[in-house]
Amino acid sequence: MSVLTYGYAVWSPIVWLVVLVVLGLIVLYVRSRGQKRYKKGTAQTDVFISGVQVPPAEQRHVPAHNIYWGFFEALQGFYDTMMRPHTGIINDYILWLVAIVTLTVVVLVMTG
Amino acid sequence: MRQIVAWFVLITLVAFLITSALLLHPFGYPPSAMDDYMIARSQAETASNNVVAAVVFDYRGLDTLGEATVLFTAVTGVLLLFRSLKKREKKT
Amino acid sequence: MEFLTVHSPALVVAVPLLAAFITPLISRIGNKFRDTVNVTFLSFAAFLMAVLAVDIYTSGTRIYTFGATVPELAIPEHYMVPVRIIFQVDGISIFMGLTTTVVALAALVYSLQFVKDETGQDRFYSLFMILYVGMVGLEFTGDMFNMFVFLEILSIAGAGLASYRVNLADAVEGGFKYIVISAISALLVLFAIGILYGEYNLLSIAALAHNMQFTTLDMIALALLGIAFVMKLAGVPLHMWAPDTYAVAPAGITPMIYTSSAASMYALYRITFTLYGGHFDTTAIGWIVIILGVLSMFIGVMMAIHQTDIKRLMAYHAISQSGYMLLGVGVGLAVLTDPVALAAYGRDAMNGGIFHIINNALYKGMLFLTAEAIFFRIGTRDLNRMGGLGHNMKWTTIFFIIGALAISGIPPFNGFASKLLIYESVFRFNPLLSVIAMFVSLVTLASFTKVFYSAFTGPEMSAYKEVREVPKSMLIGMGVMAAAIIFFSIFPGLVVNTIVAPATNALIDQASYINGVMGAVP
Amino acid sequence: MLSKIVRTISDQLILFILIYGLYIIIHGHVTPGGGFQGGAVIASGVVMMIVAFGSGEIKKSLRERHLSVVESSGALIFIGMAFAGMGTLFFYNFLVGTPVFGGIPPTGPNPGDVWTGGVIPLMNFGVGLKVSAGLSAVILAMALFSRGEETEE
Amino acid sequence: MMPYIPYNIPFVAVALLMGVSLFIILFKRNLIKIIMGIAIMGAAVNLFVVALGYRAGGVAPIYTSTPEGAMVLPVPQALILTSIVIAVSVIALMLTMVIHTYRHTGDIDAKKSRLLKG
Repeated sequence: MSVLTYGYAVWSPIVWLVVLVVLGLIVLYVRSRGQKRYKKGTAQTDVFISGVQVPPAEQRHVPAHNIYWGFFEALQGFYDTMMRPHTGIINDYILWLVAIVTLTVVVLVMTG
Repeated sequence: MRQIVAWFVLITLVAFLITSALLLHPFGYPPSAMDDYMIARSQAETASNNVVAAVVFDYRGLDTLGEATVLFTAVTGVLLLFRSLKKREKKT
Repeated sequence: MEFLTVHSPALVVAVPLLAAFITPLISRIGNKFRDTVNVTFLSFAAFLMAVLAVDIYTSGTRIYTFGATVPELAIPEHYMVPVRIIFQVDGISIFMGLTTTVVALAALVYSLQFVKDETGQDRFYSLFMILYVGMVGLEFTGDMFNMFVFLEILSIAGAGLASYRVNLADAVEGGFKYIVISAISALLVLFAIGILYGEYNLLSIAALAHNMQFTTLDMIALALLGIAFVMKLAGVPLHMWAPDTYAVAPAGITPMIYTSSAASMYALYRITFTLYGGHFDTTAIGWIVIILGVLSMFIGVMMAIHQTDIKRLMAYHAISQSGYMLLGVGVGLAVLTDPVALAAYGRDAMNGGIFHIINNALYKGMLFLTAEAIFFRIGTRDLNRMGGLGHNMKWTTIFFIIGALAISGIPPFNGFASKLLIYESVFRFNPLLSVIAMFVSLVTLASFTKVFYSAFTGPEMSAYKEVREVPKSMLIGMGVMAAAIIFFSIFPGLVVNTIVAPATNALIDQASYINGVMGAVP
Repeated sequence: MLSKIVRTISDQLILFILIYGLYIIIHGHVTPGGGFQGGAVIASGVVMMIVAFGSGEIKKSLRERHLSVVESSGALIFIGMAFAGMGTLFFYNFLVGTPVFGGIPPTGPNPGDVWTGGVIPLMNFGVGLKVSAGLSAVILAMALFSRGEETEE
Repeated sequence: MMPYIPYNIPFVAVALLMGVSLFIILFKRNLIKIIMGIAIMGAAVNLFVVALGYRAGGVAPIYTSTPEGAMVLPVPQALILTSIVIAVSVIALMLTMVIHTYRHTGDIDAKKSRLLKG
């Protein structure tokens, strides 16, 4: 009942959850065998950027437009071409609608 | 650029619409499988001399209910958009 | 009970309409009374929907002829064509109806406290009920012109609600764009209906499909109908209105407007499968739908990851998720006339696409609700000015995590189940499409990681120190959807076999839909 | 607020406009017309009054709140007629043959009789109430808003 | 009996009206003009539907003291009655939103009064 069977395979979330739990237990076990000399609140846990003055926590939060900066830099041309149709003018929306309608009419009348 | 595309699309679509207009049944001689029933039976079934009224309120009554709902919706929407926002302004 | 079972198709539409009509009358009595009445009426409509669903899954398609003497009497005695308006409720219709009802209940409960301090509440609730009526009617009707009327109803109600916050300029602009594109696409639909009427002098979908000749006129009508509905469901490149409207609509309305796009998608499937199915080679239409779906997936998600307005980002994700549904069902449409391929993978692809509709309505609706919860508390949709909200809005954070994992197709959530069906079956059809779908899922996860990081994680911002958790009814509204998502995640097999497979069969099996009405005719 | 002549004439004319609209509504099932058309005629009369007297004057006697209440009542009459048919089916014309508007006209051309039509005259009445109130409310709200006043909650 | 009208002139007129309305909607940036274009398009569609129902030499489908003879089809008239009221409602709501847009941005140009893009 929980198993989703289709043409060529089977998907069972219960099995997945069981495997997940087992893996979690293994990870916990490995972690418990870890280094014991680690202590919170000491210099061990401070941020260290090669001696540079570390800003307070609030400035360390990266704002959204800086996330994936390299991705957007690499795809600059793509996004320039993407932004050109997104003018936000209602006439352009209607132009797209009419253009696609015309295209579909041509295609269907030719093929059908 | 936009102008050229728009003109091209416009002319093509209108051309296809005119084609469809020419392909339709000759004006004045429509097929009438469904309407003949209403013209013939409306007086007996709905007791109404006005066949259009019979269609509007009996045969296709749900359309009229939807139409009344559309009008109700539009009036409600207009009054909603013209409402006074005093309560909110006092709040903030 | 018998009475309710017989009349449930009509009552599901009529009861919320009654609530919408009496709301202006009872608003004098008090807000609490009005809220109670509205919730009661919608719950009663949901109960009727459940009754109807049970009846349909046990005893097949239901036909309700308005104004006749017997519900099944679609065609008058001694006559050959239907003359009255018909509600023809089969598997896909009731599937969409259940989706709509779940979303509407959650959204209404959520809205109770969201609009508590606003003016114009009674009109808000009237329009809410009318929006629900429009969706359900569009999904149940078996009559072309009636479909147009309900399309207009949901468009006007949605536009009026989208610009509910008239004190914000962008809200008015979003509503205006929505109603303009709705009006124009509805007029195109009416033009196509006129062409069909002039050709066959019929309006019932089943009768039209029975007499369909596939002439050039029919092709023109099909293009007008199909693309108008694609506009309404915001498929690229006709998607530009969606971010504008979804982003400005108040909470509880954005999921409803999104579900109305899903209803338009149902209308598109009804047109392509039932009205134009049968002996006609649907490969061209199928490929058009597939191309639209792939474009919607890719461009939608690439635009989404670029946004910094949280609701615009989610709106672009809504577009890209619609692409999955179009892709899955488009594959089924392309192989509709090839029984071998249909049995091999077409049916599974359609199962995936249709299963994705309800999954997406649930988790996308919940994500919209969480975004509105943030807006409700901190008064901005700009991700750049958010941060550290997880400290104070724990439940909202949990709901957001569930929704984000589900929409990115992370096992074991329901998004993964439907996407798995789509991947594997589409791979058999054309591997490239499947690869694109997986890439889109990856970018979806990336963009929701961005939202989660910039909104919820990080240190507690000094500006948002006193931000509290949202009120209880909003939490309940989100919790309903979260519970549904978890249920769907744990029991995908049950859901697919119970409600999705009948929907797929209803779409594929055109003959039974026609015989439901034209059965008596030789 | 237009000149005294206009106000006097429209004051006299509104009566005939209302009567004409009512006539169209009540004879909707016998002659051309019906609820929507008659309601539009009545609303046009209200528009004439607004133009002649100014929305401020009209506001004293006619409030959007009351208009929307009237509109809801009209819609309720309409949908109530539809519900009343549920003894058989939704929207069933259950009054045909009964003493109330139940007379069945002879088939073919005939002089016509108001006392026919079943539920159609009642639905016409409800729709006429609804349309007249609704359109008047829209016009009044627009006129008031363009004068800088907002409709009361 | 009326003579046969060649080339379906009314339907061609409908197509041309659609072209006019689409021209207005595509090329005019003024929001009010866009609404006018939508109104013209609605009129075109209504004309189309009602012209579909015309029967040559037919009389109005009302039996009250009407002459004998064929009647025009009643259903298209009912349909356009519905669609006219729908058009009125849509236009009322659109005009309301344009009024609010003007209040907010001081402009009714689709390009200058635009806030949402990208």
